[in-house]
Amino acid sequence: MTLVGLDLDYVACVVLFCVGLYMLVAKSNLIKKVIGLNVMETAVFAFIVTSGMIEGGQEPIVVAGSAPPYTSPIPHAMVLTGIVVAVSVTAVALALIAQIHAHYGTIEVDELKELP
Amino acid sequence: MIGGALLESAAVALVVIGVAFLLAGTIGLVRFPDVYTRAHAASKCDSAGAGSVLLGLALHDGFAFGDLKLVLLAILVVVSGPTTAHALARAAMRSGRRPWPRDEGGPA
Amino acid sequence: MITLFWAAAIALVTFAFACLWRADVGPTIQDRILAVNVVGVKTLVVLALLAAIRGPSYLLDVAIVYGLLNFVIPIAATRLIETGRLGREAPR
Amino acid sequence: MSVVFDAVMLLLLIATAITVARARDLVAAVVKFGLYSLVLCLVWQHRGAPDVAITEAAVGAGVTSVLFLLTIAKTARSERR
Amino acid sequence: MRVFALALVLVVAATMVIGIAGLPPHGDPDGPVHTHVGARYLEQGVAETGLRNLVTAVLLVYRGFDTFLEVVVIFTALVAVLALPSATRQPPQSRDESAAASRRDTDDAVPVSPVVFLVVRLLAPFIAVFALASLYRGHVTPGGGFQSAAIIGAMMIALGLVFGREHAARLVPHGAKAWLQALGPLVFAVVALVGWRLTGAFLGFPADEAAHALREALVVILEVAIAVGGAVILAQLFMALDAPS
Amino acid sequence: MTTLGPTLLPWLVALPLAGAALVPIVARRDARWAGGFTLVVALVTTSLASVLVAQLASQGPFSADLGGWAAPYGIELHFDRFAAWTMPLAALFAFVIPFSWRYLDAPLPRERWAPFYALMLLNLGGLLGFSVTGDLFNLFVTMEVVSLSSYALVAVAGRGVAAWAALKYLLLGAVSSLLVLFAVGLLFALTGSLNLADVSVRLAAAEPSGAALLALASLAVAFLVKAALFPLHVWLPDAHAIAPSPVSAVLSGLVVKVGIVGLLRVLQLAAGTGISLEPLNTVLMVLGATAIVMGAFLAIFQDDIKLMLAYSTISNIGYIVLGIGLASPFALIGAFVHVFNHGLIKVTLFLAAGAIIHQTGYRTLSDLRGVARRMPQTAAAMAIGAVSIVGLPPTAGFVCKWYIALGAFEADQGGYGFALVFGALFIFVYYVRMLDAFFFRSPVRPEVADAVEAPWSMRAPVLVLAAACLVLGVLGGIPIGFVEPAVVDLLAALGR
Repeated sequence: MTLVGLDLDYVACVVLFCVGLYMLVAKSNLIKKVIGLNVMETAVFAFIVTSGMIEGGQEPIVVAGSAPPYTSPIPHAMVLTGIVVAVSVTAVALALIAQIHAHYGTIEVDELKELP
Repeated sequence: MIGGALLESAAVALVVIGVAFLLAGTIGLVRFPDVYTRAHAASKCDSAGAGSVLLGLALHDGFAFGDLKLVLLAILVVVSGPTTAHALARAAMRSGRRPWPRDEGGPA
Repeated sequence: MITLFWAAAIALVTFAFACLWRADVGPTIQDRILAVNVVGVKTLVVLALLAAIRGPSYLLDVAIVYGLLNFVIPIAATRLIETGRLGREAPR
Repeated sequence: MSVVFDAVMLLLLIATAITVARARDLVAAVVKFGLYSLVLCLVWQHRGAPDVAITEAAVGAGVTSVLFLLTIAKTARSERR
Repeated sequence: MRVFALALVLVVAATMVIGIAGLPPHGDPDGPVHTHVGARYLEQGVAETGLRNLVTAVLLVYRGFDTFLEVVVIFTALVAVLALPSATRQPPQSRDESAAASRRDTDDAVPVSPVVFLVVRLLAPFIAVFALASLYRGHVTPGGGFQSAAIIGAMMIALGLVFGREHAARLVPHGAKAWLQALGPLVFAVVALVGWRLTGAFLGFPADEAAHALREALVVILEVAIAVGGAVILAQLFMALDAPS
Repeated sequence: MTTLGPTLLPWLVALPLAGAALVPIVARRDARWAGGFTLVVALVTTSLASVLVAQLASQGPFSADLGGWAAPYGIELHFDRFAAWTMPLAALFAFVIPFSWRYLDAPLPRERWAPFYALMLLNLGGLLGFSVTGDLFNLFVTMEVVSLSSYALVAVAGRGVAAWAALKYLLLGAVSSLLVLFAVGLLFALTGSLNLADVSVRLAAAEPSGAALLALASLAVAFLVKAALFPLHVWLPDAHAIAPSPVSAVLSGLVVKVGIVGLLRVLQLAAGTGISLEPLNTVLMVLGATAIVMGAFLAIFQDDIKLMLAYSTISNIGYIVLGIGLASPFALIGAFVHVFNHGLIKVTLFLAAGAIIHQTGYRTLSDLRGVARRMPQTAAAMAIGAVSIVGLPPTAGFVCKWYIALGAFEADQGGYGFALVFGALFIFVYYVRMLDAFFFRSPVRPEVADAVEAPWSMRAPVLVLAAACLVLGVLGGIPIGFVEPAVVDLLAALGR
C-alpha cells in the first residue's frame, strides 16, 4: 500500500521506531527506557520482515500443497537472531537496573543525576 | 459426511455468533462500571465468542486432522480466560476494591 | 468464506481498539490487565482466522503457543500487585 | 480485504505502542508490552513469518515480560510523575 | 526534556522516511530481495539441505555461523547477569524491618490461588509436549531450536512463578547446570569440528545423498542443543533476576 | 599449506567463544582454575592469530567460506591487512588476563571469577570475529557479543555507581547496535545480499538512492558512537573510569576500536558505489579535530588518573578519526597503525595505573604524589606510556601521529595538522602533571609512602608492554609497511 510515493508498511515501522525512541529519550524511568528500547528493536524487526515479503506469498516452508511464491527466509532468520539478541540485552539491562535500585534507591534518571 | 453446504452454513453461523459474543464482551468491558462486572462480561463473552469462532473454523472445511488443533485451542481459551479473570478479581478483592453497589450510583 | 474470515478479523481488530481504550484509561490496574487480556484473546482468534485464510494448519501453532502461555503475564502481574513481589519462597 | 486488514492491524500495533508509552504504572506498561508483542505476532503471521511469530509469542508472553515484572518487583512499581 | 525528545524524534522520523522512500517497493517478486540470494535458497534449499522449513535451513545450514554466535550471545547474557553482584545480597536496613517484611510476605499471607495452581499444573505438561513436538517437527513446520527454547523457558518460568523458585530450580539438575548452559556453544563447536572433518569446511554439512542420515543427525543434535541450552539459560536468567530479597 | 589460512580462520573466532563456554565448567572444582584456563585459551588464540598473519604476509589476503557455501550464499570470513593489523590486539588480552589474577582478589568474590573470565574470552572472540567477518549481519551479531560482554564487564566489580555507568553505556550502545541492524536491513532490501563485497558491487550497479545514503549514514553514526567520537562520547568516561583496571584497559584499548574497524568497513562498502564520501570525510575531520582538542582539554581538569586516561582515549580516537577523514595515504596509514598502537599504549597505561591503585588504594593525582619512590618500575612503565601517548620519539605513539600530521599537510589541510599539534600540547600538559606528581612530589599519604611494588603477575605484563611501546617506536616502519598496501588499495577504490 502506498501513499504519495511512500510505502505505508515501512512508514508504520518508522512510527513504531519513533514511539520507542520517544520513550527512550523522554521517559525518566529506566524500566520505561528499556521498554522503549524493545519497541525500537521490534520496529526494526518489522522493517526487515516487511522487506522480505512478497505479493501473495506463502511462508517459506516447502511441503506438499505449498507453491511459490514464497516469502524470503533470510529476513526471518535475521529477525530470529535479533529477537534472541534483544532478550539478552534486556536481561542484562534489567539486572543492572536492579543493581542501581539497590544502591541508590531510585531508578529515575532525574534523581540519579542529582545524586553524587 | 454431512452435506458440505450444511457444514458450511454451520461454520458461518458459529463465526458470526462468535464475533457477536466478542462484540458483547467488548461493550461490557467498555461500558460496565467496575472491575468485577467488567471481568464478568469479558471472561464469559470471550470464552464463548472465541470458542465459537474457533469451532466454526474447525467446521469450515470438513473435519480434518489439523482441526484438532483448533479444538485444543478452544479448550485452552476456555480454560485460561476464566483463570486470569479469577486471578484478577482476586487481586482486586485483596487490594481492597469494593464491588460496585447498585443503589449508590457511580463506581466506587 | 474467506471474505467472511477477513471481515471477522477486521471486526475483531476494530473491537480491540475499544478494549485498548479501556486498557489506557484504567482506572485500576486490574482493569488494565483485564482489558489487555481481552485484546489478547481477540488477537488469538484473529491469529486462528489468519491461519485459516492462509491455509496450512501449522500456522495454528502460533495461536497455540500464545494460548498455552496466555496466563503467564496476568498471573505474574496480579501476584506482583497482591504481594509486591513475584513467585513464592520455600517455607523458611 | 487483506490491505484493509493490514492497515487496521498496523494501526492497532501503533496504538498499543502508544498506550505502552502512556502507562504510568510500570506493571501496566509491561502487561501492555506483552500485548504489543502479541499484536506483533499478528504482523508476523500476516507477513508469512510463522517461525518469528512463535518465537515472539513465547518470548513476549513468557520471558521478557516476566523478567520486566521481576525487576519491577525489586525496584519501584510506579513511574514518578 | 520532552521538547528535546519530540524534536529529536521528528528529525529521526523525517530522515528515515526520506531514506525509506528510496527503497524498492516491498512485495515485488522482481525486487532484489527475491531475485538474488533468497532465490537460490528457495530453489535449491530443500535439495541442498534436506530441510523443508527454509528458515531452519538458513539458520542452521546456510548461515550456521550466525546461529552459533546467537547462541553465544544468549550465553553471554547469562554469564553477564551471573557476573554482576547480586543486587539483593545487600545487608538489610534493619533487622526488625526485614523481619516484618518477611512476615508480611510469607506464603501464608497471600497463598497462590488454588485455581491458578491447578491450571498451571494442568497446562505445564502440554506446553512441554508442544515444545518437543515443535522441536521434532522443526524441519517441516515452523518451529525448531529457538522456538522450543523460548517455549520451554517460558514454561519453566511459569512453574517458577507458581511453585516457587526452589521447585523450578530442581528442573535444572544442579550438577549438570554448568554443562547444560554451555550446551549451545559447545555442541556447535563440536558439530563444526565434525563438519570440518567430513567436508573440509567449518560447520559444513555433508551434501551427498549417501550421508543423508548423518546430515539429519547433525541437524537434530544442533536443534536439541539450542533448545535445551536456550531453555536452561532463560530459566537461569529468571532465577538470577529473582534472587530473594 | 595453501589452505591452512582459510581452514584455521573460523577457529580464530570459534576457539575463544567455545573456551568461554568451558570456563564455568573448568572452574567448578576450583575458581582459581578459571584464570589459568583463560590465559591458555588466550595464548592459543594469539598463536593462531600469528600463524594467520604469517600466512597473510606470505600469500596475501584470503577468505574462508563457512559451511562450504560460496560467498554471497554463505557467511564469508575475510582476512585482509586491516583485519590482520587488529590481530595483535588479541595478544594484549594475554597480558591483561594474568594481570587480573591478583587484581581481582579483592573486588570480586570467588564465585564470580568464572563469569568474569568467561566474559573476557567472549569479548575477545567477538572482537576477532568483528574484525575478520565479511558479512553484514555477522558484523552485527559479533558486535553484539562484544558490546554485551563490555556492558557487563563495566559493572562487574562495582556496586550501584558502576551499574549506572554500565547502563548508560548499554542504552547508547544498544541504540547504535540497532542503527547497525537497521542499516543492514536497508542494504538487504536494496541489494538482496548480506555479503559486504557483494553488497558493495550491487550498490554500485543499482541506481543511487536515498536509502543507500541513509544506510551508510546510520552505519557511520552507529560506529562513531561505539568509537566514542567527541559529541557521542558521553558514555565513555564513566564506564572506563569506574570499571576495574584490566577491564578499563580492554575497553579503552580494544573495544572502542570496534567503531574504527566498523568505520573502515563503511569506507570499503562505499568504495566504488559512486556515493561521494566528501561530506562524511569533512564531518570526520571536524569532529576528529574537535575530539583531539576537547578530549585533551577535559583531561587536564581530571584529578582521577583513570578518568584522565579515559578522556585521553577520546582524544586519541579523535586522532584516528581525523586520519580517516583526511583520506590521504599518510594520514590513513597513520590512523590505522594507531588502532593497534593506541591499544598497546592505553593497555600499558591502564594496567600500570591499576597496579598503582591496587597497591596504594588511591586513584587521584593529589593522593598519589610521590608514588614513584616506592614503585619505581611501575611508575617508569607509566612514564614510558605517557611519553608514548603524547607522541614523542622514539615511542610507538610518535610514528602514527607523525604520519597523521604529514597526511594533513599532504591533503592540503594544514589547519588540521596544527589542531593535532595543539592537541598534543594539551596532552603533554596533563601527562607532565601526572609525571610531576608521581616523580617529583613527596608522598602525602602514608599508604603511598609505605607502598611496595606490585606482585610479579601484575608487574611483568606492565613492564613487557612498556618495553613493547619502545620497540614499536624504534621499529615503527614495520607496521607502516604492513598496512600500506591495504591503504593504497582502499584509497584507489575510493578514487583518491
